[in-house]
Formats: sequence, C-alpha cells, structure tokens
Amino acid sequence: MIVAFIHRAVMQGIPLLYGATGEIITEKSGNLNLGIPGVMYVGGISGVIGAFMYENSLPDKSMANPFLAIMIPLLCSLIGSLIMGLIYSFLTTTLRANQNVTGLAITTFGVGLGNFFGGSLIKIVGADVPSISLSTTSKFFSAHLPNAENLGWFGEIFLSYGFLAYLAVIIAIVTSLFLKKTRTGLNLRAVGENPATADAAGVNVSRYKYVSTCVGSMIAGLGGLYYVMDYVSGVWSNDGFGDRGWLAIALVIFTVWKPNFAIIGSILFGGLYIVHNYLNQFFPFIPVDMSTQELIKMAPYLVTVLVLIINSMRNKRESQPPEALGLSYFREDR
Amino acid sequence: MTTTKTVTKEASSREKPFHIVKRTDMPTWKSWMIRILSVLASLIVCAIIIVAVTGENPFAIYGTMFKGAVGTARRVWVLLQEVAMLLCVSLAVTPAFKMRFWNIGAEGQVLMGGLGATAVMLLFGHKLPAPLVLILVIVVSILCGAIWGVIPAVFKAFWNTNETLFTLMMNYIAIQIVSYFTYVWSSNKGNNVINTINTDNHAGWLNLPQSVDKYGYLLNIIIVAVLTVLMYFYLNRSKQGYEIAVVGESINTARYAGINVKKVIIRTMLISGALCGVAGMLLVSGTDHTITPNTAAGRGFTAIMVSWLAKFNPLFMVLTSLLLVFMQQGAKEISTVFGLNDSFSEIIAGIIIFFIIGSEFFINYSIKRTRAKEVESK
Amino acid sequence: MENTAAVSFRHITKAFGSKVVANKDVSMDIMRGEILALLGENGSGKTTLMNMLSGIYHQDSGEIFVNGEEAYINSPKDAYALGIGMIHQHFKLVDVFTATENVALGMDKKTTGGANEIAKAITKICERYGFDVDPKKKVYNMTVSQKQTLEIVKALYRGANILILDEPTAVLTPQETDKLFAVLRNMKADGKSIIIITHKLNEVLAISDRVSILRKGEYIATVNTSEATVQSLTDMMVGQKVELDIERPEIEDKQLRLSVEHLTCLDKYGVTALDDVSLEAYGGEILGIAGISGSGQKQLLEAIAGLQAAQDGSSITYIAPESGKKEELIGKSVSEIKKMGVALSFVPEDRLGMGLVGSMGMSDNMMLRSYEKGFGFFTDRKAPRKLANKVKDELEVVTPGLSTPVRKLSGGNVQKVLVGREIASEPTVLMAAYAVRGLDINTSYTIYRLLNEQKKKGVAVIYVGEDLDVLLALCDRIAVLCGGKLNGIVDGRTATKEEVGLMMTNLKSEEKEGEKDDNNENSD
Amino acid sequence: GGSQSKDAATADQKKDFKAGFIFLHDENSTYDLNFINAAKAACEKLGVECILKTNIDESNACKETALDLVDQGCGFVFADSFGHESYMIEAAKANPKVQFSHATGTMAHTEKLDNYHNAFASIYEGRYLAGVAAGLKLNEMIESGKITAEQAKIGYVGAYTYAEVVSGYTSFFLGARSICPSATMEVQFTGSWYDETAEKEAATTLIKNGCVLISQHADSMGAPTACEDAGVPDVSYNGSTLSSCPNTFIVSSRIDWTPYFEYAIKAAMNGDKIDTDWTGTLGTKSVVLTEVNEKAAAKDTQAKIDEVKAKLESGEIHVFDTKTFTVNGEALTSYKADVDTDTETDPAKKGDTEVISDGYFHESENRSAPYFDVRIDGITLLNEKF
Ligand SMILES: Nc1ncnc2c1ncn2[C@@H]1O[C@H](COP(=O)(O)OP(=O)(O)OP(=O)(O)O)[C@@H](O)[C@H]1O
Ligand SMILES: Nc1ncnc2c1ncn2[C@@H]1O[C@H](COP(=O)(O)OP(=O)(O)OP(=O)(O)O)[C@@H](O)[C@H]1O
Ligand SMILES: [Mg+2]
Ligand SMILES: [Mg+2]
Repeated sequence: MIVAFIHRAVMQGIPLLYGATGEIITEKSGNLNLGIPGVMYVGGISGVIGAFMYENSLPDKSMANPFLAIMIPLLCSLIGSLIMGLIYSFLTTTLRANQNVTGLAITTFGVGLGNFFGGSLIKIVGADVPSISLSTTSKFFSAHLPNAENLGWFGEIFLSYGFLAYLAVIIAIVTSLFLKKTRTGLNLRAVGENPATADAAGVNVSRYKYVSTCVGSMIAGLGGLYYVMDYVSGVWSNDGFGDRGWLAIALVIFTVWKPNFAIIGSILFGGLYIVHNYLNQFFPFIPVDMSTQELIKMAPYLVTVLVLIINSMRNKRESQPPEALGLSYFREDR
Repeated sequence: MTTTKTVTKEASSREKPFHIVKRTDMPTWKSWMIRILSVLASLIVCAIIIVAVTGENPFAIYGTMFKGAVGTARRVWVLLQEVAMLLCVSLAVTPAFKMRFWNIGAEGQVLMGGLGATAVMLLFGHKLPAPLVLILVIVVSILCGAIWGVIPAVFKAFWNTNETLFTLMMNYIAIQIVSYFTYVWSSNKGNNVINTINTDNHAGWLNLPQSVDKYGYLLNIIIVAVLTVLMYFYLNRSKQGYEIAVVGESINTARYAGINVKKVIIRTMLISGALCGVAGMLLVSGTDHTITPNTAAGRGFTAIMVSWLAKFNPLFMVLTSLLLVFMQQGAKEISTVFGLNDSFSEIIAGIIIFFIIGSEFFINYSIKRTRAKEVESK
Repeated sequence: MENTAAVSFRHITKAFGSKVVANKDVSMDIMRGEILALLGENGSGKTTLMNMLSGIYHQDSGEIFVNGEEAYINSPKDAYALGIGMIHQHFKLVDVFTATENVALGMDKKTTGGANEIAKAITKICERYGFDVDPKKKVYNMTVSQKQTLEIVKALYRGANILILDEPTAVLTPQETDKLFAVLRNMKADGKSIIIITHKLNEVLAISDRVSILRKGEYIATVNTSEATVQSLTDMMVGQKVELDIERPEIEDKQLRLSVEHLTCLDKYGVTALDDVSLEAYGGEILGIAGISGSGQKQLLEAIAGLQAAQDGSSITYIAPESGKKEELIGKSVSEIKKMGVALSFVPEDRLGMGLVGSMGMSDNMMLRSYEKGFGFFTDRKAPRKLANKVKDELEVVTPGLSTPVRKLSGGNVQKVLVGREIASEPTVLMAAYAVRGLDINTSYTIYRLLNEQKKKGVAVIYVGEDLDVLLALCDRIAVLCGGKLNGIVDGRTATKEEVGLMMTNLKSEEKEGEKDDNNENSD
Repeated sequence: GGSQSKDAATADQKKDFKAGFIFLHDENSTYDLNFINAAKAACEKLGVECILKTNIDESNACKETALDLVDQGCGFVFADSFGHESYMIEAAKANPKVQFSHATGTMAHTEKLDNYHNAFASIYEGRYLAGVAAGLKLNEMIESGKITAEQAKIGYVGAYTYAEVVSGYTSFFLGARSICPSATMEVQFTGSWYDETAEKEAATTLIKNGCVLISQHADSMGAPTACEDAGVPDVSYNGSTLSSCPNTFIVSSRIDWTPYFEYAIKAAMNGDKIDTDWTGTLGTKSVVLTEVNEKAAAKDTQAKIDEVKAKLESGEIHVFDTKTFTVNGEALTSYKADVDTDTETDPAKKGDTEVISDGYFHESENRSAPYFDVRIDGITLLNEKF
C-alpha cells in the first residue's frame, strides 16, 4: 500500500511540480504571478481543445498517429499558456500594473476561460455524462515505460508514469542548473534581485521579465495538460483541477525558490493532498470518520504555513524571495 | 588584457521612436476620464469577443445583462445586497492594503466569522433569549474573523513572515474547518448540509420584520453603508488611520515618528479580520441563515480588486463593487437567456479588469515622442 | 588625438515631471585622453547628465555625440557598446551575489569565460592596482568601502574608453583613493576619457585636467584645472561670491543635556558601526559631527532617537533642562524619547524614506510629530495646517498646495518641510543630519539661522554635516568620527580644516597600537 | 402575474404557463445534466415555457432565484439539490399560489404546505439491477479463474454517509450478492458530491485494496477513469460513461425525471393537487438503466436484468428483503426509521416509523427520499467510524 501511495503521490505531485517550476522561473525575474492557477487551467483546456480537434479530424480512432496525438495538444497547451503569460507580462512589465491584482485577474480569467470552453465542448460532444473524453490521445500521454508492470515496487514507483511526468522532473533539474550554472540564469536572478543593477550592467530587464514569465507560464501550463491528459485520462470536467495552482505557488516558497527541491516537495505535497484516503490503510486501528477526514485535508496548507513560519524565523539570506519580487521596474525611478 | 575588454560594437544605429516618462501631475478629473474610457474600451472588446465566440448580438447581450441586474425591484434589491456584501469585505481588506499588508485571506476570515455566527445560532438558539443570541452572534462572529486575521499579522509583525501566502493558506484551512463543522452539525446524518437554522424562533437572525423590509436586506445594506462612512473617516481622519498610512508608506518613517509598527500591523489586521467577521455574520445571520464552505463565494478575492481599483477609497469602492456585481448578476441572466455558460462572466470581468489596471499606466506615465523637434526642423 | 572630443553634449534638456528640470540646455565636451571633473552643488544635475550618457535616462531633447558621431543611447547596453562605462553614485550591486557573479552580470560568457576565469581576472586586477576584493565574498557581507572597490574593479574589468565615476571616493580611505587615482592616470595615458564627479575640491584639483561646472541644471563653464582654485570653483558653483560667514553667538550658560557613554552599535548586517563612543552635548551649543559618510553618524543619531539598538555597556543619559532629572535613553521607545523633547531631523540618503511620508501633503506631514494630540480618536487637522502654513511662509516652501504630496516637491523644498517641522516641535535636543543637503545657498543660510536661534534658546543642537567649512563656522565643538570610532573632539573656533580632514581619515589610536581598550584620548 | 384563474382555456394556460428550474451546477455536472435534460424534454412535450437557472448555490441565492422565477410568471418552480430545500420552503410560504417542488428533500411531509412537494425515485431498484450485472461479472471472473470466490470484492465510492448513499450501496450490494453469494464490499467515502481527485484516489485505493469491480455514488468521472486506467470493470451512475471507458463500463442506472416533471407541471397547470411525496419507480419509467456494454459485461447480462426487473415490478422479490441480509449477524425484524429527520436536532427522538413489515424494509414509501441507513454485514466502511 505504501508503494501505491507513493505512486499516487507522485501523480498528484507532477502538476504541482510543473506549476512550481514555472512560478520559480517567473519569480526569479521579480514577477509574482498569482495568475498561475488560471494559467494552468488554460494550459489544460488548450491541450484539450487541441486533442479534441485532432480526434475529431480522425475518421477512425485507431488511425491516431502517436506523434501528432502528442504534439498537437502539447503545442496547443504551450500556446494557450504562452498567451496568458504575455497578457501578464504586458500588463505588469510594459504597463507596470500592480502584480497582485493582475495575477488575481489572470486567475479569474483563466479559470473562466477553461470552464467556458470546457463547458462548450461538453455541449458539442453531447455525451451522456458531461465530460470530454479524449481516451485515444490520452493513451499516448499516459503510456508507461516498458516493463513498468513487471518490476514490482521498483516499476511502480519509478517507471509507471506517462512521459510528461519525467519531463517535469527533467525541466525542474534543467531549470535548477540553468539558474545556478549559466550566465543567462545569473542575469535572470539579478533582474529579480535588483533590476536597476541588472539594467545598468546591460541586461535587458523587460526582455528577461517577458521571457521568463512566458516560459514560466508555459511550463506551468504543462501541469494543466498533464492533469487532463494523463492523471484524469483525457477527461475534462469543469473545476476538476481545483486549487492545485495555489498549492504550486505555496510550493515555491516551501522549496525556497529551488526547482530541484521542488521535485521532492511536490511529491510530499501530492502525498499530503491525498493522504486522507490512505490513513485507514496505514493506521487501521485509528478509525477516521468523515468529519475528521475534512480536517486531515488541511495537511498541505498547514504544512505550508509551518514552513513559511520556520523559514521566516530562520531569516536566512539565501532563503528569502528575490528582493524585487512584486515590484515593477521603471528605469527612471529611483 | 584585463583592463580593456574589447567592446562589442553594436550600438543602436537608430533611436527608439518614443520614450516613456513618468507623469506627476494629472488632474483627478482627467484620470477618472481615462478610467471610464478604459471601461468603455473593454466593453467594446468584450462585444467583439462575444460576437466571435458566440455569434450573439452584443447589444442583446448587454441589454439582457442590464435587465438581469436591475430589471425588477427584486433584482435591484438583490443587486444592492450583493454590492453590500462585496463592499463589506472590500472595506475589510482596505486598511490592511493601505498598510501594504496583502491580506488575501478575507475569504477565510469571512468564513470563520460566519462559522462563529452559525455556532451560536445552533448551540444557543433554543437555550437563550433571542436578543441575547443575537448579541452573542455579533460578538462571536467578529471575534472569530478577527482571530483568523490576526494570526498571520502576529507572524508578520514579529518575524516578517510572508503574509500573502500565509493568508492564502488560511483560507483553505478555514474551508476545511467549516467543512468539518457542516459535517458535525449536518441536519441529515452524514450529509454535510445544515438546513436553515432556527426557522421556528428566528433566534440569531439579523433581519427587520417583513412589514418594514419586504425583501429582507435593508438592515444589511444599512449596516454596510454605515460601515463605509465609518471606514472613510477611520482611514482619513483618525489617528489610527494616520498610523496605517504612515506604516504603509514607509516602516522607517513610522518608526521615526514613534509609531509602534508591530502594534499597528496587529491592530489593523484585527480590524480587517473583524470586519470580515461582520461580513460573515451578515451572510449567515442576515441572509443565508446557515453556512456552507462556499458561503464567502469568492468575495475575498474579488474584494481585493474592488479595493485596489478604488485606490483604497471607501467611497469609490461603492462604485467599483457595483460595477463588478452588476457584471456578475447580469451574467447570470445571459446564461439563462442565451444558454451561455456562467463562466463567461468571469471572462468578461477579467477583460474589464485588465483594461482598468492597464489604464493606470496612462495615468502615471506618458509616452513622449523622441526628437520631435528635430523631425520638424528637417 | 588630444583635441578631439570623445563625448559632446548638445542642448541637452531633461525634466522630471513638470516641476524639476534637472538639465537645461546643457552643451559641453569631454576630450579624449583627459580627466574631466564635473562639479556642482547637490541636485545640480550632474548625475542626471551622466545617466543620460550611460543609458539610464533619456534626454527630452538635445543630442549626444560620441567620437564625433551622433549616438542613440536607448539603454545601458547601447552605452556599453559605445565603450561608455559608469560607476554609479549608488551601488549597482546584487546583494546576494558574490563579487565574481556581480562582475559576470550582463557579460557574454564567450568573452569572459567561466567563473574561475573571472575570479582570476579580478585577482589580477587587484594585484596590479593594489585593491583588495575577495571574489567569493557575497556583497551583503562587504563593507561600504569594499563595495565601492568592487564597483571600481567591475568597471575596470569591463573596460571602457569613456569612464564615468559618480562620487567614487565618498567611502574610500585616502589610500584607496590614491590607488584609484593612479588607475585613472594610467587610463588617461592610454588615451581614455574619464569623467569624475566629486564634491571634494582638493581631489578635483589633484586629478582633473579640466573642470566643468553645473548650476541648477544649467551648464556654467569649463575651466582648466591649472587655472582654478578652491575659491574660484566654489564661487562658480554657487553663482555668487561665497562668504562662509556664519554667525556663531556665544552662550554663557551651557547646561549638560546629553551624555553618551561607551556607545557601541551594530548595523543591520551585524557589523560594528559605532565603536565605544563617548561624548557630551550641551544646551546652548551646536555640536558638530564630522566624518566621511558611513562612519557611524547615522547610528549615533538613531541611537539617541531610540531607533537603533545598542550593545551592552552603552549608555545615553538625558538631563532634563529645568528639573535636572537624569534619564537613561537606551531601552526607551521612540515616542517616550520624543516626549522628552529630543527631536531628530534626519536627512537620510533617501530623503523621503524616513522623516516624511512622500504620498502625503505638507499638513499631513506636519502631523507626523503631533498626530497623537487631537481630540480622542480623531486627529486634529487644524493645528498641523496652521503649522504647515507657517513653515511654508517662513521657509518659503514652493508648493502648489498644502495637500500636494511632498514627494512631488523638489529636494530642497522637501528638506525645508522636514527641518521646519522638527524645529517647530520645540525640542530640547535638536539633531540635524545633512540638513542642507540639496539646498541652495539662501535656504542653507536660513537653516543655519534657525539652528542658531535654537541654540540661543538653550537647545542642544547636534549637527552632522559634510562641508567642513560650514562645520567650522557654525559649530562650537566638532566631534570627528572615523570608521565608527570617535577620533577626537575639536573646538570649532580654533580647529583648522586640514586638522579635521586628517582626523576624518586617519584613526589616531591606530598609530598608537594596543591602546584599543583605553578610553578615547580626546582633546577637550 | 403567473397564476391564472383555474377555469381559463387549457390552450391559453399552456401558452402562458412557465416552469422554472433551479440547478446547483450546470450541464457540466452529471447530476444536474440529468435534471436539465428531463426538464427540457418535459416542457417541450407539454409545450410550456421553461426557464433554467444554473449554478445556484445552496444559499439565500436559491430563495431569491425561486422568487425571481415567480416574478417572471412561473407557476411551477423546481430545485434539484438537497441544500436548496430550506430556501424553497421559504419561497413556497411566501407564494401560496405557486407550486414548488424539490428533489431529494425530506421535509414536505412535515412542513405540511399545500404548495410544497418532495420527489424522488426508487433508484435503489435500479441499483439492485446494476448490482445484478455486477454479480454476473464477478461470477464470470470466478469461473474464468481470474479470481477466487473469496476474492469477489466490490469497491464502492460514496459521497456521504447518509441514507441516500447507504440505501444506494446496500441495494447495489444485495443485487450483486443475489447472483454471486460470496461477494463482499468495501466503501470509501469522499465527503463531496463532486471531487474528481478524491473520487479517483478513492477508486484507486479500493482497486489496490483488492477490489475487482467498482461502482460509485458521486458525480465526477474520477472513479470510472480510474477503472479504465486499471482495467477494472465499473458500474457507473447517472449516465453512460461508455465513451470515456469503452473497456470497463458495464452499465449505469439513473433516475429519469421526465415522468415526474410531466406529472407535476400538468397538475400545476390544471390546478390539481401534486403529491406531497412522489416516488418514481420502474413502473413510472423513472428508474432506468443504460444500455449494457457488451464488451465489458458478462454474457446475457441484459436478459438477466430484464428478468429480475420483471420480478421486482411484480413484487415477487423485494430489494431489502430481510432474509437476504443480516445486521451484526442477526436478521433484522424491526427497524424504526427516522422518516421525519428530527434526530439531528433532537437525538432523543430516534426513529419514528416502523418500516419493516411483510419481510422486507419498506424503502421510500413513507417519504420519497431514501431512509434506509442500516449498516448490513458484508460491507466494510473504510473511512467512517465503525
Ligand atoms: N529619477 C528621478 N526622478 C525624479 N527626479 C529626479 C530623478 N533623478 C534626479 N531628479 C531630480 O533632478 C535633479 C538633479 O538631480 P541629480 O541627481 O542629477 O543631481 P546631482 O547633481 O547628481 O546631485 P548630487 O550632488 O546630490 O549627487 C534633482 O533636483 C532631482 O530632484
Ligand atoms: N526620487 C526622487 N525624486 C525627486 N527628487 C529626488 C529623488 N531622489 C532624490 N532626489 C533629490 O535629488 C537630489 C540629489 O539626489 P541624490 O540622491 O543624488 O543626493 P544625495 O544622495 O542626497 O547627496 P550626496 O550624494 O551628495 O550625498 C536631492 O535634492 C534629492 O532630494
Ligand atoms: Mg548625490
Ligand atoms: Mg549625483
């Protein structure tokens, strides 16, 4: 059961990992994007729209081409979340709008967009049960590594995920290396810490903010895509994604802006997110009733709060947010 | 080699056609003109999107929205009630924002206030005399909201704990707590629905008699109207309001002026939370007469935009909350009449807000054409 | 080659908002292979002009020519590409980065190589010019002078044909300044052009070939350094014959008002900023505090005002004027100290960051001292308004209205509001730091007159200043701080500028090593 | 004004009559879609105008919407969610001339208002039939050697622990056990009618726990897709999930509300009395099963379902036949059900109505909403105190 739990925790964690990695890249440029929950919805629904159009263009489901079945939703998802990133960047970087308000508006907008198009597609499909089912394309997303089923616990914990799960881990590691090792990463961090300094050093602050926010959004959007195409097997239902976007933002602080920590952190959060389902398996002697279960669902939020508090009490220079986070930059300001 | 790096020669051969400079002196009327224009522009954009996405006539849609929001006396009252509730939460978050304390936990604070009211109504509704229950409802809900608001404030004051995330997480914790209690108190064993409480004796209900107030919202609206005026004076005329403004502007200045910054942070969030508690009470005791985890209905988040769009001025907040509620009530009618999904209202609201926050740029900055002089001379 | 202009400004105008014109129709040249000093009072537009050359600002009108060609400088990157480098007045360093990372910032890896190569290059520059920078050290662990050194090394590493230095020596030790000047002379010999901004006229005379002068944003003149004197430069800067002839009334009945003993304070990074300082302040006297900036002035004043925590063993005793009651200030809250009559008129680097609330108008800012009066829950709005009117009239504050946010006022006017308010609070101790920064000569004199008036009333005035001439003319005694230690207290009437200047930079106790534990050997 | 005088021409009434409907969510929820489709069908058939209000919270908004519908001239107002009930009653009290009706509610027979009614259906019969399909599938698995008889464990994802759900899983279980006697069942509750993650995780946990067949009483696609992922047969609820789960979907039961809407609207139109508690049955065609998915179901499932259905309709068998189950090892001979739901407000008043007679538990006869909340042997509840 532990093995199963870890497996499910990882599956829960992957969307969070995407969201957190995307938000870390964004925040490193000094942009606090509270629109990530909305972006992730859009990433999901754009992928769904892509997959939907592709499946409907097929005369016969069995003719699906694995390459196209993956690339079309993937591209659509990336484009959808890119547009959201662009809106955010335009408002906060070019027009220097307040980041918190812009972010919240992006979330309202994005969730609305997801549910609106989700709802419309559901009507077009007219299925008995209202959901868009993209099982054909979803199969390619959730295909496991070979031999996953034959290697016991090892296979289940390490091999039995769709490719987007591995991609999430790779992106997190690459992001981590990018921030730590490359010159561009150094410049990016400088933009978030002290844009005036970066600017004076010849770093194009606006461009960095734009690119990192958009790339961050695209990565976060993949979290939405993973959720619909892999975790729920290609079935879009409105509001299904829930509050994962906010948890992803919490995860950013939890991991003190380090994408490689986010890999473990996301699995931990994923586990906390579903642990109430498993308690009676782990501790059959402690009867958990329905009301207590509601209290246990607090776990991820409580842990975030605790980490926040501990982090602030330790007040380590390195575990602070980028210094200019949330502030817009205007060169002639001082 | 070290002192003189070869300089890459690739300077711009052309000047940017314009530069952005900061404005310092736009008259108030002009800045409001810009904001109004931006709303109009956003409505045009929304109309285009409506046509593109749905093929419906945008005028018909706006007309329906108008009718849906204020078409009948009842709808006007419901609109006012919704404005009052949103306004109340917006008032609550405003002192915190003025202090630059990003309280995005109003949702949770409202819920906790509501939970306090629910608890009193359920536990004492048939044990204590009705007026006493009502007093207890008021006290307990304000207390609950205040406590929920003050927890992150204490950590902020003493350890500078990031309040944005702290308050956000407190929302979810509050939702789970309410969820827990809807279970414990559910009317049908095992279902988490509490039916309306004290329908028999109306203990803890905060309503005027129906003969005075046909629709049942008058008291709520009056209370919030009074709170709005009070909040205006509190922020702009009181010593505490002054302290909030100073702390919000600069902690250093506040310390210099002898203001106890920790105290102000905690006190302000106490007020912010308490007002959220009032909102929770008005929702539970004055309107719903029960609680669900959805009682706050996202107002905690919308309130942030209301407050910010009104530049933290309680009187302007009446207008901004009216705008948002109008959209929301109107959108419900579109979904009924045109069969458009409800989420469409969120898209429209998002677009309008984008325009309004974008328009601030044109109030604070101006775009100057570079070298206009030269172009003329040539 | 000597005579061609590296940079030419033509009719440059730059305004901030509708009120502040920082540069007005400035035209001037910087030649190749010369060191040009740019001189002007605070706020005269020196930094602004240079920032346009380095791409931080953009002129409203006018042209800039670099090497004879019109240059379009849209961003610092453009400036860099044109071979223009700048060491900024305010550090442009990322605190959480190491020295190496700060140097690498914005540079192409292909030209710089990896971190190791950069670190090596930094060490090489340091060895060659005698600087001391630890490539691995994080900036937040550095002292101010280390940061300034890093800025210089960074500029050297990046290389430039035209190098701008905006007040690079303010926090450097004389030795470091000498090293820097040696570097600059080297670069000049290589045919590079250097612009240096500094308020220290002796430095101007020592390093520059020519001096250009700005006044209130306008270009005044350029003179050859060989033909200039301190007096001639000052006169040109101010625009009139300057006679630092400040009144210094003699007060008979001086009373001990403040006694600071063994005051030791740490700055926000835990570095000792003030080291075992003991001094006394008397009512009816102006005590001057001299020292290069960052020598602990800020901590001293803030400790007295209750804004700065002190280490164990420190003591500040306040002796009330009439009763003679003694009270320990350390451990008291700001408002308690304020109620005793200790007023702090502090002008920090960022004027609006403390002392005033930028978004509020004059009358609301007057309230900062007195908002606690008023009736019950509400503030009294009439008294501050009256006071604001009074300050406005007396100090001739230029403002559209009493409710115009003070952020929108010019620097000098902001300063007047602050000083006016502090004096109006009828203090018994008045501390004024950099009170005339950014003020024109007229207003400066008004301030001096006001300080003297307070002195005559029996107030103990503590005046922290940069300009030694003013300190010597205004103060009864001058305490000289050096690196956080008290390096002696001199009599304002007898001391010379040279004496004080020397004390500011050379710590006496270091000459006599091993006496660290003794009390200060100050001359009374 | 919507209330026409009774003796006006029927044709006129039809033209002017409006029916208003209040839904907790919109078409995107399986639960609400089922109602929406029925409302549209019934109104079209009767030729009356139909106003649908979606996404109405279980709050005062419900009352306001109901009153707004009355303002718009509706003579019949319906709400579909349990939490709507108190507000519907308030609206009904304020508008005695308009007929109000509410699904899944329990209070009509205690409120005693002329114009307020409850309705539900004997969906437990549908679930029993779905259980029969499940039992056949279990037998097939046992016969093919895939599992042993002891391993015939069913997993059930339930929303809440109250009677509506208890009645549902018990009838499903009894149906399955009537075919596969060795069947057992585990139930995991989610605490929400719609929580995709919780439902999916619950189903996955059950499967990991050794359940070989899954059914659900919750509204998202979480459980069916978990089954499709794991290749475990699934009996769903509220509609066919065939398109999403072609390999594992067996059959689904649901309530068809069209008969009720037709009945109630017609009565409202004609000024006839509407039943205080109306319970749809197999006979009224209110309880229906979707088509059986031959690919996943056992052989001859449809035939067996039809056979059992006939017996249920004729009264030859009863779902809650006390001979077929035990409680704590003993047969249940008497049970006082809490039909008037006052236990919560006053624990002293336990059950109030004897519901066992003639050898079976009389479900949904004393009121439309289910009240069978007995924990029978053979079913393990995973996350409710036991
Ligand atoms: N970013 C800015 N925004 C608004 N006003 C500015 C800005 N920068 C400079 N100013 C204004 O321009 C004027 C010139 O400032 P500048 O910094 O160029 O003076 P300076 O000669 O460098 O003074 P100092 O000797 O004190 O460094 C000042 O009055 C100042 O108020
Ligand atoms: N943001 C600003 N807006 C308007 N005026 C400003 C601003 N910042 C500074 N000033 C004003 O610009 C002038 C020069 O500012 P600057 O910061 O260069 O001087 P300083 O640091 O006070 O003096 P110094 O560098 O000689 O010690 C001052 O008059 C100051 O008040
Ligand atoms: Mg300066
Ligand atoms: Mg300057």
